[in-house]
Amino acid sequence: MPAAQLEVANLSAGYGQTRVLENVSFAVPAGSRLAVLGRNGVGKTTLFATIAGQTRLYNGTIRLDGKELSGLESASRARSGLGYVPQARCIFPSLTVEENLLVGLKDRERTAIAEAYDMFPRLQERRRNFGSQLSGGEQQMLSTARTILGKPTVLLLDEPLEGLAPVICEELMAAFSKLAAAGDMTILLVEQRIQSALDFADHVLVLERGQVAWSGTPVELSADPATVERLLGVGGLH
Amino acid sequence: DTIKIGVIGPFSGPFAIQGKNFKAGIDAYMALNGNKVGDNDIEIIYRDVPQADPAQSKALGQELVVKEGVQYLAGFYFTPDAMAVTPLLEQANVPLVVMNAATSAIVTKSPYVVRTSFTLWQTSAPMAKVAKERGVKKVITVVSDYGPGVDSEAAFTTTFKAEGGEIVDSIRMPLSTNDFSPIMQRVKDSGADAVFAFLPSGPTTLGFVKAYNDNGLKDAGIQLLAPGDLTQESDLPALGDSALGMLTTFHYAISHDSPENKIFVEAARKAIGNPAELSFPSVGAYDGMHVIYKMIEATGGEQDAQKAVDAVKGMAWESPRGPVSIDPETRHITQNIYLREVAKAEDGSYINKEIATFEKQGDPGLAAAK
Amino acid sequence: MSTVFEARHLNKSFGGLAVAKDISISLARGDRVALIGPNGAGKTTFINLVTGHLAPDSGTVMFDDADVTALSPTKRVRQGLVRSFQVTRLFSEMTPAEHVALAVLQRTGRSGRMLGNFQAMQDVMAEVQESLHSLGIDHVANRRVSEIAYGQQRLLEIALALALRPKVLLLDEPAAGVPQSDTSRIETALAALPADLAVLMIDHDMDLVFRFARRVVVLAAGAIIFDGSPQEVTQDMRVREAYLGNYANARSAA
Amino acid sequence: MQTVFSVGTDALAYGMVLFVISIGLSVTMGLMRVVNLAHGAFAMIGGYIASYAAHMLGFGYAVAILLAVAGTILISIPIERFLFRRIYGAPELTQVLMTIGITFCVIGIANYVFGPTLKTIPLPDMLRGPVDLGYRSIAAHKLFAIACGVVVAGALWFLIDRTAFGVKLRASVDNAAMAGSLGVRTRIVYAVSSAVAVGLAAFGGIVGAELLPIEPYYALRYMVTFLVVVSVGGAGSIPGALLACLVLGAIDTTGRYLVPEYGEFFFYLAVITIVCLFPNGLLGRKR
Amino acid sequence: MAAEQTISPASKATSGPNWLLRDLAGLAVILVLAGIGYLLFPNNLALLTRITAIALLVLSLDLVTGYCGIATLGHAALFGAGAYAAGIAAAHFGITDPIIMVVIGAIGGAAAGLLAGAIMLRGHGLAQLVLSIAIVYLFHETANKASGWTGGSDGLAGISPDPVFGLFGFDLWGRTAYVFGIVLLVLVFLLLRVLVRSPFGMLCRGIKEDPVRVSAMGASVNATLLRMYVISGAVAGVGGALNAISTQVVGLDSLSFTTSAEALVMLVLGGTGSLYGGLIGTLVFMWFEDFVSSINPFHWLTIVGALLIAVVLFAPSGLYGTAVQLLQRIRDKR
Ligand SMILES: Nc1ncnc2c1ncn2[C@@H]1O[C@H](COP(=O)(O)OP(=O)(O)OP(=O)(O)O)[C@@H](O)[C@H]1O
Ligand SMILES: Nc1ncnc2c1ncn2[C@@H]1O[C@H](COP(=O)(O)OP(=O)(O)OP(=O)(O)O)[C@@H](O)[C@H]1O
Ligand SMILES: [Mg+2]
Ligand SMILES: [Mg+2]
Repeated sequence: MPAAQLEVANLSAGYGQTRVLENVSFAVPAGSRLAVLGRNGVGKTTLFATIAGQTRLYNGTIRLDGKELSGLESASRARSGLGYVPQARCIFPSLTVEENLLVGLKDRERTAIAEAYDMFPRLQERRRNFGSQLSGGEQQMLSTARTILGKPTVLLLDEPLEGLAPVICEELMAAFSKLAAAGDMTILLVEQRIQSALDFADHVLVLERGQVAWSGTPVELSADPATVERLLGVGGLH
Repeated sequence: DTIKIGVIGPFSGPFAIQGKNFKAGIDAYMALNGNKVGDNDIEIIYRDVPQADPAQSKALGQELVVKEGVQYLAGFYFTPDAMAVTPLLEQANVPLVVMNAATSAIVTKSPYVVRTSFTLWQTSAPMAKVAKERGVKKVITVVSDYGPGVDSEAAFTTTFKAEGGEIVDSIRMPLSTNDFSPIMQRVKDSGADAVFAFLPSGPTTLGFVKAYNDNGLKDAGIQLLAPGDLTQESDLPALGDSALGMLTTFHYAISHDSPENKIFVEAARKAIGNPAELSFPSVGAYDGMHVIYKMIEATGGEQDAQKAVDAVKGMAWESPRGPVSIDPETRHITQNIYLREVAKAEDGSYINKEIATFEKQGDPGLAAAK
Repeated sequence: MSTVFEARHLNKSFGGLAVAKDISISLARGDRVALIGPNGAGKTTFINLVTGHLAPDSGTVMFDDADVTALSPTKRVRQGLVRSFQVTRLFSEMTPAEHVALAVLQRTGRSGRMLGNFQAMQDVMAEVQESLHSLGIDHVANRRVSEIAYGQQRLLEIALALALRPKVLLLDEPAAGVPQSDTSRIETALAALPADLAVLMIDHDMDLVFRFARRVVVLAAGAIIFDGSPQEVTQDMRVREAYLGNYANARSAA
Repeated sequence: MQTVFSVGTDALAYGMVLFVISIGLSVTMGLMRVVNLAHGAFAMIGGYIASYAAHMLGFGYAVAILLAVAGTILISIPIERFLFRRIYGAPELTQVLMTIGITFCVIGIANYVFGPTLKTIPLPDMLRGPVDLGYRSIAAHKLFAIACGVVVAGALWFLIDRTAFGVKLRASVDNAAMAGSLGVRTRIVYAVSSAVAVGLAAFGGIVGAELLPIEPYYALRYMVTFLVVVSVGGAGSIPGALLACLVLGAIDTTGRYLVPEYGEFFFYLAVITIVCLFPNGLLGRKR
Repeated sequence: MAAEQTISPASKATSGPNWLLRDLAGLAVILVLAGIGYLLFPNNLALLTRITAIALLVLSLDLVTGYCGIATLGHAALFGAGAYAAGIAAAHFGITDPIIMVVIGAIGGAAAGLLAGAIMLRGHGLAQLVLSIAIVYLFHETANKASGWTGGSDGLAGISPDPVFGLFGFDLWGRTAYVFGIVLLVLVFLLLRVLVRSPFGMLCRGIKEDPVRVSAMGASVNATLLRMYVISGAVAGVGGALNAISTQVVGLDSLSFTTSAEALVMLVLGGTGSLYGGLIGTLVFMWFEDFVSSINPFHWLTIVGALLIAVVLFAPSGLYGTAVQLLQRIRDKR
């Protein structure tokens, strides 16, 4: 097994007095695709936000390429190669589309913005609009594009398909697969549409009440309808 | 026994310098005359009302009387603050010595009020005579739009008209005016020979005088006349050369040439710390203390407001500002009003140089109100 | 069936961008319509125009045979034209119970009462319980909304709209962010709606759309390019290209 | 006609002075979204340092300005580090409480250290006295203030709208957590912006000292003026603040010329009218 | 450990009699404090009465700021309107019965609230703040100009209220005024407790968080806010009238920006959005100010400033808010 690029050990986190995650551990090898699944409110978003440095970590370690992240502010984590696309999109509403992308560039040349426009031509049409004026799907595109522009080595995607048209979803998943396959990126994905997630991932982690309840490959999960029913509340997978 | 005197004034906030002068005058008096009257120790209790706030003033006055047990109330920079306390006096059996608040009517609110400062009628009316004497025919008045400003305007206008002069225009401007250029433009356009102005002492005077110069009124020979608030000594260093030659009428100048004043100024400067901060409220406080000491003497330290006030009616003495007396009828101070010119002293500092005297002026304001 | 709602020739553009081009849609009582289309096609804008949150450049909105184009959003809601929001708009410091109670009180004309307390009003409490229960969020009824998971907030958003007992219900991506396990709750809730209620739903989850809709309207670049049955829509080449992609193939194959 | 020109000139001058003094607040309030009632306090600190440098240390005007701006920024660093940093992103009212507390402290300290008298900053000969414009004369320092206004407006607009720093600042304000996750070092961005704002406050305090003289109560006395100007313009919009200053300066000046006794009325009625017509400020972006 | 189980129920309990109990407890605390004040500081009653009057202003401010989210730096306009209404009734029309004066004050305040509210609701955010400032200055200028009625900057004197019920006169010691004030405060407080818990109060809280959401529920935002403004005006007016009755003079400061700003500071200090916060903020701020300014009348401002900073640093939700959070945390630990 190749050395883990992202390694999370004994992670506990939450909001103020509310503990949400308890003792979560897992490791992700470079270039792999991990799907994190679980029911509503189990703590998927919290897990990603904690790794990205936006939620309080009570204890545990987060290592990226062997480097401990837990003491660092989120900007330093981003500069170490962590990219985060939050569920809430978090577009900068008073910045234009182009300016939103500029923020994501980190220290890259301005011209690199073209990459984002290649990925989502829709954004180029809207480049002078303010973030607050975008449609829901356009915001989702912008959020993803913005993070990818920073060339992260580990990418956390929290429901990146929400609100996107089916065609775009397909294209986007294909694009992610390509990025991961080329070994440029390790991708962690939270997705409600279980089938899409399983098609994409090479490894699956299922959370239940803030803890890791199941872990294995997509094939194993598909083969285990009881677990799927119990942990994900979904009848069967086609 | 210890006799307590409660002093209410603006000791912090935008008018802190006036409160500081109260304290300097009081300290100076006690330094020169001791803190004992007969067997009684005198204790001063200060309470702060930073800006005109009658409710606060009344609450504090009440506290001073009821809780601290003061026998005398004194101070009061603003008229409404003094007015608010007057209803207490009778029941509390406490005299009130006004050390600054300058609206004529205060003394009528209670028989226990004595005032040792001035009124705007008192300081403004003589200026009309000066104007007349100097051959000014047409005057425009510019005053801040609040009680004292209106008083000052009325005093000047009434007197100047009685002297046969003409008021070409009367401008009242908001207290918060910062930029006086448009006002100066009006003055220019009015065709007046002179402008009579009243603004409360403080930061705005600086802008006013500068605007007067910068807009070329000085060069055009339009005289600037004002009561002395505009050239308060503590503002003079900031005004600098631009104020030179300004004419003001007032009851007191730090530079007043008399032995009493020399002693007072020396003591008061010591009390205030920074000599540049000394200005007119200190003399009101100083004489206020003189009146209170007299009252204590007369009552032998007993609490008897009527007796105390009666004792100082008609009292006359030599104040640092010159000869003064308490008018037995109005209980307001009768004093000389001086015409002064802003000049440079030998040591390079700016002073209000007295150049003429109007002797024994009472308060024309009360008469006018009747 | 009678028409309750009709949008006639709506036009709207932002600067140079036309987001509604001569849109006309009518809904009859009991209609279950899905409005789909590419991102940025103008679906949310259409709802905003209809509800009065945006003013159309031209065109009219008819509701119950009356022209409501000039009415404020509030008045339209009171008549029964209710929407949900694509991005949840909830009161983060209040609890789900309070949310629904507020809607119920508003509907029953009691929201301006200055006496009493909704918790003491039996009927309100009963309805709150019932409504939260039916969407499966009654266990968080008394938590602050800021503390509940996003998916639960989406469900609450729907509960709110339903509590207003609309005649026409406009749902903007009700299932976005709701896990697959819970979309069924939304479907159940929708299925339980009064039969004469007209519902127009926007969503990108095609499984949901096809289970729900009896009619599909497709919007692209501000104009209606298709209005017909779910069966027909998967066959329409333009729709497949602009929107459905492989989904249509998968579906036709199935 | 001449009067119109004349009043117009006064209006322009007054508006520009207002602009120079309050623009720093537009940066903190509009861009950093901190309702900074302590803006006047920093302007005042700048004024005091300049006055001290000129009177006591005998420096020239230009040097005094530089010293004062640098000195004020220096003083503001610990304030930013330990106090302001705690209120970035906090509710507005909390910011009001904190910044008013700072203002009270600064007033108290200034009163204690410098005494309650007015302080002046001696102008160089070049800026002293009137300049003849042909149809009237105007104080030279007002012309100077106008020039400063134009330069500051241009420089700020460039910094905020055209540089990467400006984008990062606006992003951090919109959503600090997200900006951080995109690699923006928000703390540094905030610290730098705050220094810029404080520096501008100090600069404005000095340049405007002829009109708004330096004294301990300065910090509160003109707070309302600053607030009004910035908000009417649309907080965070440099052209908006400029426009607001010019418009309000014009209204104030004509009001005081035509009906001085109702000057205040005129001014605040105008403010109400403008705000009702432009609820987000003259050039404010809708949020 | 399971996430769901570790979360305690929100402080807003659904069970019925709980709030009644808490209100009674709150009432008891106020009365006990008032009693202690009377017994312990019999010589400071004037100050305590003043605190009571300002507390009414702060409560009224809390209604619009804490419950509706309208930040205003001009709320003293309503307070002053009440004070002048009561004062003018007494000084010019000879209406000197204190209870009638309070009613007139409330009406005056409500009218001012209607006017101010109608203007305020035209703006949002900062612009709204500026509107409030403009309003208070307009009120101030109007009172200054109408000096025939208001006494202008000299203040409106000549207010001499009759004894309450013809029995209890307003004297030097201020006992009557104090008791009168406390009774008013308690009455208003109870009414407001009912108000903020009512459906109307809940609607206002909703508007504070998202007016668009509220209007999408079919409620009219502006009408609701305007009603609240009128109520708030009446409360502030009662405070103003109390001030006029107890000090027997009304000054321009009662409708000044400074008073407005101080009221806001007191509210935030105590904690917005709960009536207790308003009361605590007023008490602490005014008592502290009086305390330090009598110790050092010259340099007390610095200390008050330091207090405000300290509160933001150590009690960011205001004194009451932070205390509640602390209690909650302790309860959670158990
Ligand atoms: N700001 C917060 N304060 C307190 N508790 C919170 C907060 N945000 C989330 N929680 C709680 O944390 C738990 C996990 O939430 P999280 O958003 O991580 O779930 P999730 O798995 O991403 O759900 P979803 O599928 O709905 O997005 C939930 O029970 C939620 O109530
Ligand atoms: N206020 C505005 N100013 C300018 N453009 C706007 C404004 N509001 C929306 N738009 C643009 O109008 C277009 C239509 O937006 P709308 O939100 O209606 O799309 P949508 O069909 O709902 O898309 P999605 O499925 O992504 O939610 C988008 O391209 C959007 O950027
Ligand atoms: Mg989530
Ligand atoms: Mg949409």
